Amino acid sequence: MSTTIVSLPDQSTARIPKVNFISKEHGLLSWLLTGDHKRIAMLYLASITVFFAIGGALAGLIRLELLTPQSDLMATDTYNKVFTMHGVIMVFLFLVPSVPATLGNFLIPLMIGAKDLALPKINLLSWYLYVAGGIMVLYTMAAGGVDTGWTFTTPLSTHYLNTNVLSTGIAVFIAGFSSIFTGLNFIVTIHKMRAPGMTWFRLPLFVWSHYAASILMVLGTPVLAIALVLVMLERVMGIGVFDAAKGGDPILFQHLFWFYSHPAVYIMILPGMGVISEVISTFSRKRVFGYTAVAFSSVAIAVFGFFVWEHHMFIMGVSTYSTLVFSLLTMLVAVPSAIKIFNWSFTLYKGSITFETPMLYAFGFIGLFTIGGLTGVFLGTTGTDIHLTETYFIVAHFHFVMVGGMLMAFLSGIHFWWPKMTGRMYPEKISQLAALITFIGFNFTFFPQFILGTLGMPRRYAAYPPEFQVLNVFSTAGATILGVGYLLPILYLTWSLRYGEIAGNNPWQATGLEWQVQSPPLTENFAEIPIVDHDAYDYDWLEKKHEHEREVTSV
Amino acid sequence: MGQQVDATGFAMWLFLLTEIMFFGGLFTAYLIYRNWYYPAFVAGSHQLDIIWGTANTAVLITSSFTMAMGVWCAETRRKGGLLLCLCLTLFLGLVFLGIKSIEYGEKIEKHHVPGFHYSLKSFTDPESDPQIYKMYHDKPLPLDMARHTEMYFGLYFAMTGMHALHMIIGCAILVYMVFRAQAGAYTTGHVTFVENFGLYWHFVDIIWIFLFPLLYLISRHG
Amino acid sequence: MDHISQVLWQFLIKWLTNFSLYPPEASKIAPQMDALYFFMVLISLIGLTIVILLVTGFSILYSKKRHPVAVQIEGSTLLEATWTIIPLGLFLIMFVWGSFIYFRVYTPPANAMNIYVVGKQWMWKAEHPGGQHEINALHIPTGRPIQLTIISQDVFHSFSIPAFRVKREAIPGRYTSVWFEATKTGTYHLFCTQYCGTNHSAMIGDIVVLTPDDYKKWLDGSTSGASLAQNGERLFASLSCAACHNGRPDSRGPSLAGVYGSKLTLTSGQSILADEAYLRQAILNPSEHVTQGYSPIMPTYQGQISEDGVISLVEYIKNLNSNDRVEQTLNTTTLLPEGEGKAAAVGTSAGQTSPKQGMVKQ
Amino acid sequence: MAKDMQMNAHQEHENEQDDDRAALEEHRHVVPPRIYLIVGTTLLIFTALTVWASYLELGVFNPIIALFIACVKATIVVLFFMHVKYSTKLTKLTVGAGLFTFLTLIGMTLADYFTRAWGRW
Repeated sequence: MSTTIVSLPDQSTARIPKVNFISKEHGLLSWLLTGDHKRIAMLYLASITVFFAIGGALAGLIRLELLTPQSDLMATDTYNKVFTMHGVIMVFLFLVPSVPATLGNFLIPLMIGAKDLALPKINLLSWYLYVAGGIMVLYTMAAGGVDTGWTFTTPLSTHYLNTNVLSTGIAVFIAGFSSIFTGLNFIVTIHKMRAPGMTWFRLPLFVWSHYAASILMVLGTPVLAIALVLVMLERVMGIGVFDAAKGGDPILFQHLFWFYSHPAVYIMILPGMGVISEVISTFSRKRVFGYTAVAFSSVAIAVFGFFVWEHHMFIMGVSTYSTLVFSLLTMLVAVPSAIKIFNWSFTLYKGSITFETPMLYAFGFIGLFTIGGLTGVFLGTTGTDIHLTETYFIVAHFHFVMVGGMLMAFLSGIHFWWPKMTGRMYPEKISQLAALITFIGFNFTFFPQFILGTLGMPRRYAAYPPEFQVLNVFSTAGATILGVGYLLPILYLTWSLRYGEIAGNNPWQATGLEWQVQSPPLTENFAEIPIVDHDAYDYDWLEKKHEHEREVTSV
Repeated sequence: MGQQVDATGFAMWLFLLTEIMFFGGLFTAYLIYRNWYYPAFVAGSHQLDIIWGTANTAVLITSSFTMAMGVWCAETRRKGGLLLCLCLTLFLGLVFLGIKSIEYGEKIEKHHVPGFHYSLKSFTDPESDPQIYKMYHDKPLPLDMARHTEMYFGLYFAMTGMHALHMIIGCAILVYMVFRAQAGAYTTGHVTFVENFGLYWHFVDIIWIFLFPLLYLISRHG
Repeated sequence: MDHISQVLWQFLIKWLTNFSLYPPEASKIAPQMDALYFFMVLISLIGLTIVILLVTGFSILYSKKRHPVAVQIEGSTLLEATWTIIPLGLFLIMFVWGSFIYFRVYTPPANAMNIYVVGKQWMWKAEHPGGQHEINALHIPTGRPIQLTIISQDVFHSFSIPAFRVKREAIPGRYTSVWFEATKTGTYHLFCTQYCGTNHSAMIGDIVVLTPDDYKKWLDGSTSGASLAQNGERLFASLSCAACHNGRPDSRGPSLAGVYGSKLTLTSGQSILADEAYLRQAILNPSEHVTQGYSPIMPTYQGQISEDGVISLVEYIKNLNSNDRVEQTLNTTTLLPEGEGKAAAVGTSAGQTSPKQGMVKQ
Repeated sequence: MAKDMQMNAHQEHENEQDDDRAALEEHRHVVPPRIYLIVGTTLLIFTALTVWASYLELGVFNPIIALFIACVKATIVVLFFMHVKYSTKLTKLTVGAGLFTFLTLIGMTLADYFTRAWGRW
């Protein structure tokens, strides 16, 4: 019995379909003016890769600086600018759009049996807004950077810095609208464009989790926008809303900022959870354990996600009584994540598991996200939060969730749908190696930071007491390994664009509608709108379909 | 179910949700500071001209009415009526902006724009402002409270400014629509655009419906 | 090769000598917080182990080689209920336990010794009641609850002592407080943990915990003359506060003797506890804090007194038990030539220098 | 739900033929101008009412009345001018979700501000 489910067409005769969304039209303009969700997804993929590389390079600089206790590689204000730009780029230009704008954009219409998103022009507009935001960020960097931290804490950002706060604010504002339009488009598409027979409970979980994330994008992002507008007005006019000297309350900014930025972490992680559901089901040949529970836990995370933002402010002098409420609600929002983890684990039970690269990344996700999620409870508990917040513990926690969780999910998804997007396979062996390197490098980088944080090392420090050096050296060493882990996929995926094996329609024998069409798909996705008569992850249905096809061809 | 709301209409509603949340941040700030600095907010509010404010509310409500009529004209394929309604809406929108700019002008004259040589004179010494003193006989505010009127005007400019910005965008789209309507674009059954714009315009009206009592009508009794 | 091994050797030595998993427990609250922390670590480890066992176990048992055909299972309400309710229960335990600790850390006991801390870019200034000032250091005795009343002069800072497991943000324009009782002598780290600009990472210092005897010696050795309250008294006189707040039956302001810790009713009908934060607000924004029965005639001192000045005044008012000395100062200020007392209260520039002079004199 | 599906399928075909689409749009509920006129007049009357009420000395009820009237006006606009009264459940749900999140933002932020003094008297 083979240990793989990969079924590729005969390489000597197989060809990439002549007519597909890539070959349909040629020339730069045909890409820049396209309304095709798949082309826009490719545009997004290219642009977020650029920003991920920039953000990653900045992360490398941070780790290099922290190799020694003194601030010797760069001056403290340079260091401050570097970590600020790292945060701004990674959060607003990479994590928020990563899975939704690339994989979500590419797959949601395919998965629900639609020809495109509901509003193709708005989709293109959101890419242009993203690029505009990105260019503003690049301008900020060229003009000398900004050192507010990605959290724009007032009154530091409003009155005490004369770096490029305005241009960064505008950049984030614009990128925020890009995210709003993506979310809006998804919600409308999922409501209005499902193929006949594609009921809500036949939707793949990937679609459910994107739906939940989209709600957060639409309702949360504008609050960040207004908070930034007020920061800019404060800087330009001095309207006093966040200025203690004029009677304003700087904590109000924290409320408005975290009202978005806490749900934002769910915007980042929910689409990743959707990827994991697809991958685990496919490579264990089994329906996701407790489909409804996983679907509703996404929605529960989205809803509860709006009620917990104050847990970022427990030590900031907010009312002790309101911290009780917010801490309790934080405990509640942790539960749906726990449900998901166990449901994924039990999806493996009595499955028939193979270990291709996407599955390896998914395993990485489960392990790292479990750690990330559990350490989140440390920070949501008011008592331990006092000691652990604002230290490297929190840095480690959100990197476990965002990098260990989200980035693993992103890479898992990219590998999983790469054959669908490009029509070619990535090289399996080297990519498995890359997954392993990433996992090891990641743990080396961020696990020591939990101990550093418990020991009390504050975040955003360019220089630190010498007794923390050993663990920092470990962390920097790990970051080097991690860097290799991220560089490899960029290289071999680019290589595979030309030299990869022809994938055929359904190399993974997966059940989603996207796998039943040619790779890469037609511009209009489906030659004929499918009529859906089976649940998601119905492997019996796939088996019967294959049998039917064999009969037809043999006759 | 009865009605078929098409995708763009639904999208427009979702966009309006983001707008609600956008203004939500401003309303939150307003409520907190009004609660903290009530006397300053009363004194600041007295500086606003209730005639202009009421007139503007009426203008905007009327423009909402003409816009609704415009949608009806489009639905019933009345080209002339649609053109008239759109032009009226545009005109009323511009009247609103005109009145708003007169009000802003007054504030600039009196140095009530935060951050730009803000003057406390009207609040620490209300009798120096006889026109308003005549109406409300405000007691002079202690200096510390008077300073917080700057917060009131900060919020006033942020809230009405954001609202006016939405009006300006609306007027620009109206101009475009007038030209398209003249070419007969919306009276052949394709009313979606007009309808969606109507939703936007009414939403801007709703924001004003709240801004008016919150900013103009704080304790008007003398 | 030789070189590398030496580096590695040093590295190992460093690792072995400095390695610890958590900072020293030097306060009363630290073991309590650590108990919760290790409880949570334990639960996390159990949870993580279960997940790892499930994933690897199933991966081995049901790999395609061993288990070529998957068995389709819909789900199990019982199992799902189990892993909803058990984590929820555990999280709720953590919530309740954590909330107790949180309330303890941020509710100072009544008998705590109060030290004021002012944060500014990029230093910490601590002011002991006796008037001893320290920059980027804090000397405290063991065995005595100590309350820190913290404020920032500019941006957010955060006063963090990992060894005590306490941390509190310094907020511009508002007092916050935290308390602890040190148990072990020694020198511990003080960090600013809220990012506050260019030299954020230089805003560090030492917490020096002394035995009560040593602390007394240190206090005596570093006294700079006037205590905070004495300073406050001087400021009180120079700002002519006593002209109204003198306890006479016909005075225009309420008597301040014994006001600290009492419950006041304001003109707005609101009842409020006169603590440090209230006293500060009443000096800077008096019209919002007028005691019932008085009219809002007090001028604001915002921008005229430095944070240190406010602290001295607050400390003075806190310790004011009778109006006898107020009467005295009242008599002396009336003897003073007209201008001097007033100058501080009126002109901003004059007002800003005058309290500082008061500080220099001590 | 199934009906919804059919409609969507229906709509897909619509895209191809313009006239069909126009015909579909004809089916939408057309609100007669009479109602618009009544609504517009009501709104103007309420505006006058709220201005008049603000001149009365009602203490704590002044802002309550002002906000109540504003809410009534807004509801009327949403229901009639914006056709929500005649719209699908989905639209109603959308409006409800927006309102809910809006109130969450305001309510839970204010919860912090109003309880800061608790336990300190």
